[in-house]
Amino acid sequence: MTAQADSGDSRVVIQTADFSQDAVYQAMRKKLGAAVGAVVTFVGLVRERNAQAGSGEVVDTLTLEHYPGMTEASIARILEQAEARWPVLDCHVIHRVGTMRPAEQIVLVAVASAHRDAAFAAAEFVMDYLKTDAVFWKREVADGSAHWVESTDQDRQRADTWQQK
Amino acid sequence: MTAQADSGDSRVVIQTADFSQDAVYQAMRKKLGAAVGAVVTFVGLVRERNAQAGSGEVVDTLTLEHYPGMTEASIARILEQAEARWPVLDCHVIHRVGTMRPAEQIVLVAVASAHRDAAFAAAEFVMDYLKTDAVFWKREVADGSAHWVESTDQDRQRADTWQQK
Amino acid sequence: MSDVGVTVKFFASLREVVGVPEMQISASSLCQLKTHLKTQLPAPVLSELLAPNVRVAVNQALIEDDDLVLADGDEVAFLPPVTGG
Amino acid sequence: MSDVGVTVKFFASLREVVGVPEMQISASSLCQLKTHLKTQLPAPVLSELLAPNVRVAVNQALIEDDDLVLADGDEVAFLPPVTGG
Repeated sequence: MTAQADSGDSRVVIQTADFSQDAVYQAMRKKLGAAVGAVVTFVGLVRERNAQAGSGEVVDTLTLEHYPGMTEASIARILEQAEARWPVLDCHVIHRVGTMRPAEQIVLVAVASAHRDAAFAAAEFVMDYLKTDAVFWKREVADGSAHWVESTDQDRQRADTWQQK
Repeated sequence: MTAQADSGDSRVVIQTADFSQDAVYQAMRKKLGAAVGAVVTFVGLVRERNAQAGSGEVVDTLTLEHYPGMTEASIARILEQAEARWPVLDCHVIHRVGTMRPAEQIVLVAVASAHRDAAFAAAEFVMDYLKTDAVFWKREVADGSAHWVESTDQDRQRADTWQQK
Repeated sequence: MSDVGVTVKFFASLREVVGVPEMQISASSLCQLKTHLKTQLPAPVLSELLAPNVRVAVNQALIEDDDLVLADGDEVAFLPPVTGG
Repeated sequence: MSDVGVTVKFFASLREVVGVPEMQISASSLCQLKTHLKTQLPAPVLSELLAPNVRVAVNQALIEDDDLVLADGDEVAFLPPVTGG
């Protein structure tokens, strides 16, 4: 399943397939031309040793599940908040679902702006809220036993910090 | 001229040629495998309307000059400071010199870490200090007249802020 | 019995404990729907389904009001704590 | 006259005002080198070259001490304010 967001926001893509961060970066450059001064891309990948797994445990798979429609809308809202706060020229999120193994790409956040400060801040803001507000669930299998991964207290603190800045 | 850093730090490359941010990203992934959880890349590009140019002025060219050896060492020092401060798995800077036109890429900063907070912070730290401490000079030609671009008060404030965090 | 038929969806850990991804239920309000589930599901499942950290969405919008009136064809979802990225 | 020959480099805006990227000068200290430049360059050029925001590097290391002794073959560079990124 590879579908454009049901939210109607073409900047949000949920797909099972792997993605090319460079394709998104190059498309942004092409679209924005000489208006863009800074592009930040963030890629999150599956680590073999997840902090939430027990010490010494090795992650076999990470499976992401979503709620088609509601998930895209939850991400679109995060992008809208970032755009309301910083002068963003363009932003994109590609988020994979399905089963992934260590070293595979999970998520891409790409933000273009005239200036570096806005691009960095908006990209980090989006990532922080993806952790706490985006409608996904993660099932990790480590050393053969499965558990559901939840956002951490630290994740919630990082997201909350943006409300105080 | 495309040369590895004379500082002996292979993570710092100064070149006249354009670069592929994806090549650096993929090389990091290949090197780090399942240890890496987060990669941030930043690309700075030549804007047609530089904030330092007069309003309405259009940038024709931006020419970067460096001091071979000293420039690479100045960037290597910035990377070492970032590594001393955050758990960085790998980091790279490619900085172009010579004459560039609007929409061209100037600089790449790429940082890999286990976690997103370190990757974001280190990449932004490196960019902020490239503005103030890296040994480059920039000559901008806008509407046919040339001037030397200097780092701004805001650049210095942003760099100073890291000393207070 | 109500004539209002709604689809109830269970995600992630809740799908595992309930045992099915969705079911069809007749209920004209969220409150009535929960009452209905209480007659159908065993206590350990209910305690997970109605835990404080489980949120309910009606037609993909989060709803806090148990008195919400449901319409025929509505989609009600039980969402355990989310995390992306 | 000293026997110590050093290469003096001028970068960016300083290269433009001096008119050449580098010159060979005999001087056994930074202070002597600056004195020597004062006899060779016109006042407007000197005021830019010796401005407070111009830094001096000897063999690519920034130097604040004017009394620094120079060795034969040393490279002295005049650096206007830098900016990268």
